Amino acid sequence: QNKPIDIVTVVKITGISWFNRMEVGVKEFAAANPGVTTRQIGPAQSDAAQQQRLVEDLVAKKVDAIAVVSMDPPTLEPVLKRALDRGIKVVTHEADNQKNTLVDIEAFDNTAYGARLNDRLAACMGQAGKWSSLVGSLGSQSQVQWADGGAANAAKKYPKMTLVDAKNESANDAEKAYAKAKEILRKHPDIKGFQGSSSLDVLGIGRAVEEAGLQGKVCVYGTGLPSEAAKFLESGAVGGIAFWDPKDAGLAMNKAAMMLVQGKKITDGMDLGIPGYNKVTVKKGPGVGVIVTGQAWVEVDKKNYKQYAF
Amino acid sequence: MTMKLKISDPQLLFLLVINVAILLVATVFSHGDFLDIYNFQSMASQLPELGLLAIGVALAMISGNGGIDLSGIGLANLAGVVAAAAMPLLVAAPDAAPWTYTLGFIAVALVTGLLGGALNGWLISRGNLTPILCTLGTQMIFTGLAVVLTNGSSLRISVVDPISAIGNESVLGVPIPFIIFVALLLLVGWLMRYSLFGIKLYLLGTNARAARYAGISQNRLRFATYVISGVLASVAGIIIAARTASVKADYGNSYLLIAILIAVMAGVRPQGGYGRMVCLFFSALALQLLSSTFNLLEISNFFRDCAWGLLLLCFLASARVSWRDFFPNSKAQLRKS
Amino acid sequence: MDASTLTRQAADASTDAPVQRRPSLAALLKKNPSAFTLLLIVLVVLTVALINPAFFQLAVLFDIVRACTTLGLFALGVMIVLAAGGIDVSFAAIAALTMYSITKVVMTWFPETHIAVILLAGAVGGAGLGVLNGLLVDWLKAPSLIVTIGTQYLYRGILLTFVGTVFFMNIPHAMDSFGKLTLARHDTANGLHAVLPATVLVLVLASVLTWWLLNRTLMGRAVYAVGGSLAIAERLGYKLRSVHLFVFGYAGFLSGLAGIVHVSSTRLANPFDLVGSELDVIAAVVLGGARITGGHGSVMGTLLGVLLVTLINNVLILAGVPSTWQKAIIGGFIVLAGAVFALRREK
Amino acid sequence: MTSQTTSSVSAAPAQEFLRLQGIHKRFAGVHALRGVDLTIHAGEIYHLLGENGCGKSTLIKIIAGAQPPSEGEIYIQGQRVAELTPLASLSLGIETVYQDLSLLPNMSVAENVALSEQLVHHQGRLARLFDRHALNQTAARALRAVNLPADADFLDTRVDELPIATRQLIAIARAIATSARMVIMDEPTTSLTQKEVDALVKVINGLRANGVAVLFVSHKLDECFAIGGQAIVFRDGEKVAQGPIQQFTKAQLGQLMTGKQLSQERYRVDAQLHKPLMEVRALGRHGAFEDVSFALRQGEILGITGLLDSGRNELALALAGVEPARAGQITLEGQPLSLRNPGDAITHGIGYVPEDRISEGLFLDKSIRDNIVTTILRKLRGKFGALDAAACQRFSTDTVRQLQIATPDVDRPVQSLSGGNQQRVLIGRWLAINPRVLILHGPTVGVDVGSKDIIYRIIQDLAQRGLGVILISDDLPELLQNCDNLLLMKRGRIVRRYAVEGLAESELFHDLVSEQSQES
Ligand SMILES: Nc1ncnc2c1ncn2[C@@H]1O[C@H](COP(=O)(O)OP(=O)(O)OP(=O)(O)O)[C@@H](O)[C@H]1O
Ligand SMILES: Nc1ncnc2c1ncn2[C@@H]1O[C@H](COP(=O)(O)OP(=O)(O)OP(=O)(O)O)[C@@H](O)[C@H]1O
Ligand SMILES: [Mg+2]
Ligand SMILES: [Mg+2]
Repeated sequence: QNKPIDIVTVVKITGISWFNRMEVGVKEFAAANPGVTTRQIGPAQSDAAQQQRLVEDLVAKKVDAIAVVSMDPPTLEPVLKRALDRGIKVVTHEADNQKNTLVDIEAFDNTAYGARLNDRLAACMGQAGKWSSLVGSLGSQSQVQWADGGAANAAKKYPKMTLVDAKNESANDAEKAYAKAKEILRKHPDIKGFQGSSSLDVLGIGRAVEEAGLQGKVCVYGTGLPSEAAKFLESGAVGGIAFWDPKDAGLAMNKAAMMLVQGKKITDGMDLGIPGYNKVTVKKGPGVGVIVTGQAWVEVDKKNYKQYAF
Repeated sequence: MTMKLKISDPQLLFLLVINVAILLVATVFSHGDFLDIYNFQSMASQLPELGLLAIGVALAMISGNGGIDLSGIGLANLAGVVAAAAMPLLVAAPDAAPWTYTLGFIAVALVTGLLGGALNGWLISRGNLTPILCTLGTQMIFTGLAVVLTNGSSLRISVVDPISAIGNESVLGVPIPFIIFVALLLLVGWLMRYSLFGIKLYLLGTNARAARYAGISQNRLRFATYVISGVLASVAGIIIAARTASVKADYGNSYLLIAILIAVMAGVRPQGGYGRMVCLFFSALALQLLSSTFNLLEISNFFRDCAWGLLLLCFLASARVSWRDFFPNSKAQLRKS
Repeated sequence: MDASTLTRQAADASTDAPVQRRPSLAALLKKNPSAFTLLLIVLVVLTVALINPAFFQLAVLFDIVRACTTLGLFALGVMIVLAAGGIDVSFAAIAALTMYSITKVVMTWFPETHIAVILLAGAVGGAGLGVLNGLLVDWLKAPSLIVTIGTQYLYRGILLTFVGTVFFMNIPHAMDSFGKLTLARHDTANGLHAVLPATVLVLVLASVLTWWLLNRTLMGRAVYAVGGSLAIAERLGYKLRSVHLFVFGYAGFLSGLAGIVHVSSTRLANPFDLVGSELDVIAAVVLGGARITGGHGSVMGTLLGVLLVTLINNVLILAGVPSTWQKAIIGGFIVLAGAVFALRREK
Repeated sequence: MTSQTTSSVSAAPAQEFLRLQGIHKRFAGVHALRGVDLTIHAGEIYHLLGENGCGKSTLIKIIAGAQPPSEGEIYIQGQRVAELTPLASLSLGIETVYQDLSLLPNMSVAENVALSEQLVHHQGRLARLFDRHALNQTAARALRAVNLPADADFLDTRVDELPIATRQLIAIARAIATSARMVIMDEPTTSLTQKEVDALVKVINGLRANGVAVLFVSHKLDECFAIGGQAIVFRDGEKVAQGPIQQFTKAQLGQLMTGKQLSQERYRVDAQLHKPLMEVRALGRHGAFEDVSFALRQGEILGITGLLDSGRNELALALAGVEPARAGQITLEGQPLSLRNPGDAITHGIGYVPEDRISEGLFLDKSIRDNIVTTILRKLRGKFGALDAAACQRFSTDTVRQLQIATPDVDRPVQSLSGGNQQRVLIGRWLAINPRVLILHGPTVGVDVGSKDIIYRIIQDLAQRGLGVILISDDLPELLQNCDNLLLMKRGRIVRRYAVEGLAESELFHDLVSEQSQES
């Protein structure tokens, strides 16, 4: 009982702004909860295999709880199963299809999020015209869900919008996103909108749009971080972005992990005491655990992005 | 004679020293936590994927003429994806026929690896393509086809007992993937040392022209080399599929360079003609030990890259400093890349 | 003995052996490996234009030339290393380390630095790391592939462990405006701007400089001599260390420049960028006629190889290839190009 | 070109140019030079004579700065040189034609010949402009001096596109391209024809007249006698004799070099030719050789000779299956053969010992054993298809004993052997297949007298055992000493057939260099 609870958060890739922000939450959690030690680790390359190896080593080390932001949920199943078998508590994030987890924290419903981005795009485009979408990689489950959610939304609600050359891979590289956006602009000079998925997509698309002098004529919406997208929000090349605060997600994951270690349960409608997770919905997941969904998404545009300093 | 050679092999000596050193450091700094049986099992089951790919790279390098196989991980994933996509069509109810499913899965994956390797081999031996260019292209083709088959996302496989056992169970405490790896390593080691194939491959890598004059058929050997490499890749693919219960087009995209790193650190000569499987084993083991040690000691993963780089350079430096006088020829041999 | 017969015989010998002295197409291609690359480029252009006539517009040309810049700078460096009989896979790590460190330093302490100084700093920093490669290759007497795999891990590890991992959206003003500087501007019929950025000039200047170094200086000749045979060059009095330091230093120099150009044109400094593109660059250089075994390679061929690879990467959407198929198609094309190239080597 | 200033020296009493004192060279385990003292005077010709492996090339590499001596002092023009680098050596006017030619295959003829001049002129500093005009001029001059064409086309040709003889001349051209004070030639004549050798002799005499010292290495003693000058004889890394070469007889030199008596006798005695073995009818490959027909009997040694580019190399390659013939027929004991690759030839018991043992024959860093058993791996298979290690060991040890290869054990890399021993390893490899026909292509190129003797005895013994031997060579005494019959090739055709018994070397030589081109 004297031994502190040891919670390790494993992220997709270490060092980038997004997960640095998450680390703020992870550290804050330890500071706020004596008797809990937390830390965050992640692979040096964005490769599901490297993440799998990290988790493997943690299982060997037998920490109390592992909180994972899965690069690719299915690839982690067996190792998480071993973790559970060894009595390690497992919490996941961005993995509503993960079976071997006790609690999966979702900031929101992915399809709804994609649809919501698409609604904003449609409003900007005047609900008509050609649009296209980008994803960081076709292998990224949530990003593909957002793009598909957007496509389904447009197909249902906006008959005058046509999706062209959908789901171009940007390889999580702003330069590639830029090149793809350019090429799409050449092929469809009359394109009206882009929906980005990786947080780097809007940066690349924004630059392409800006360079072509199309600010205000072509609408760009997507996931992004305020600090990163600021330049393009200011210039009008990017109309708006959406995100959820990784810090809060980090807090939520660690909170859930602590509760699991302490033998507590998360119930429907519960308040985790974290913004966006004040009234969570809990439903049964595909496996042994539950999916806890918050309402943590944040939408910003030129006017209000400054409120978020990350 | 064999014993004398073994001890005097500078690469092997260096690798053994490194492995022992890492083990000692890890044990001391982790206050003994490192010496946990589960930890060793965990490392032993992580090693095979990379190890098998590194064998493929090593074989291609040994064959000479700028041989290298960059397509290993691409083919491994493709083999898994093809098997995962094909098996549901062949076996309707995997749970009812777990063994049929598993054996079918393995067979389809192996055949895919065989065909992929044969494509490489054919292009390089008959088509005369530069290996680095050819396997870079086929690596993209393999990964690309896997993307086409899966739309890029990962595909779960039916987790029937036998297949899950391949990835996750142990026999007498030794993880099955490790057993497979060691068995294949021994097999390849045996092939290289005692079989006609291996001996001819070394000769071919040493001097292709002389090999031709001596009636050694380069085309057939090169073809066989890449086929073996392809099959080994598909075994890696099976292990990956079994260990992750899924298949994915771009799993292990960071393995490409690491596999080459393992091979060169094992002393495989990039210009052909030399390379030992024992060294390959210890080279892979050293990287795994280092990596797990760093995770255990909570050292940044970026620093691990630094350490790998330094380790490789130290390896080269050690060969330069202390053994130079005893191996006057190694200088000339090591030179050109 | 009569010397005239000997002359004739020797002359016979010299003309007989390379049988293809006739001015045939085959002979032309044999003498000029880059002609193959050009042929492939023309084929791609024609094919894509056939599928989508929209391909033929100035704007597309601008885009492609622009996309060539960083790749081209890397490729020139790799080519010169290949010509000297080595291989370098650390150039992208060098570029990443220099561009990120310099951006960080400039942002933190000297935000008003002139772009010329920044470019210079990039060049010097890159050259320094390259020279370290050269020293290691020279001192360790090991294949440069192995050495540069080591330094690649080392440089990238240093960057991400000690320098930083978070990318800068706000880059120094000078770099930002350098990235926006345009050489030519073209407005398409439907009101889109297409610009040819000034960063392209860096590639042009680097190409001219590389060509001049290779063809007009003793060092250039020494590079090919060492690439032809290291042992022979050494015994003919070429200083291997100078050549090693030069080729790796020069490759580093170009990488450093490429890093700064990359930051300027993407207008953000991401330490995770660039690394991972090594093999594509090597593929481009080999498609440009350089050989992995050393001693061959030209500036013109390399630029054509870069153009070819960029072209393939940038026309798939125009050609209507669905995104899931793009990787496989690019791979197929590399194999195809490799096969065409292999035909050249056969008699 | 040789300079004007030095030419005046030749009239005066010869000046000392180079002096070596107590030079030792040790490689790991080999003491290659043991205290060599040597003085080289300007305007004098020296012949460095000795068996394979006695240290000739090592000495040359030390003078050229390519390798440092382990011990000893070097004086050039009376000045002690502490560290002689290749560049320093070149700057002092020492030019070398290396045994391996040391040409850069990927560079043009002009660059190979004349780039060194600019390098030396700038003292090796590479940050200098390169002068293509001067390069071409210097190269053209030097090429003309060795009777090679000097047109722009030839200057631009890449060296690896040229035949070996032309390359050897280019290497010589490089050595005389600049105003050298001393020219070293390490076996410069191995692939030259008699005519080219004669031209070279003129060049050497020209050099001497200009006060240049020439150090000449050759295993062909006749050449040395023709050139004249000082003979320096080495044995096992030591200088054992020096003096005007005319004062020695061939036999004396041979004895000095080997320490034993050598015969000049014909090796071929008591030939017993049996039934027909191989028949070649109208064999041809366009552009290489045409309409070649001959028959070989069991126990026969058939020589084939001709100048370079006479098609004898291509014929040899066709018989070995390396570059198959396109027309005609080969029958072995009445069975028609199709030889599409060397494997086919091996299957039918045709062995081929290639000309260039380093690049075409040996696997230098592999063991002697691996080099010997290469062709019979299949036969040495034991359990599970693995190689039977014990059998390999036994077989290769037997071969080493039979062929008197000087090595303590068969595990050593073959590169640790000297030239003559390496050649025997190669012959051993081909004897392993129990050949019915053995083709030997230049089996004694670059091999010293002692090794030659052993190799000739082996050849005789093979014929005695009923093999058909084809000996392709341009060493006329070798052919005359060993063969029963001889074919002379020119321009891809057989122009004359000889029965060797009683054939005079002068007659053969006359036919070889005459313009006659139809079989008579
Ligand atoms: N590169 C090398 N590395 C190590 N040892 C070598 C090397 N070259 C030669 N040796 C050793 O030096 C010994 C001396 O060889 P040497 O050249 O004197 O033989 P040799 O009797 O003169 O041969 P031959 O009769 O053919 O002229 C060899 O037996 C070999 O063991
Ligand atoms: N780099 C080396 N390492 C070890 N031994 C060497 C080396 N180079 C030469 N030797 C050995 O030194 C001795 C002298 O060799 P060297 O090449 O000088 O002989 P050589 O007289 O030129 O013979 P040849 O007539 O065959 O050219 C031989 O035993 C040779 O094997
Ligand atoms: Mg001897
Ligand atoms: Mg010699």
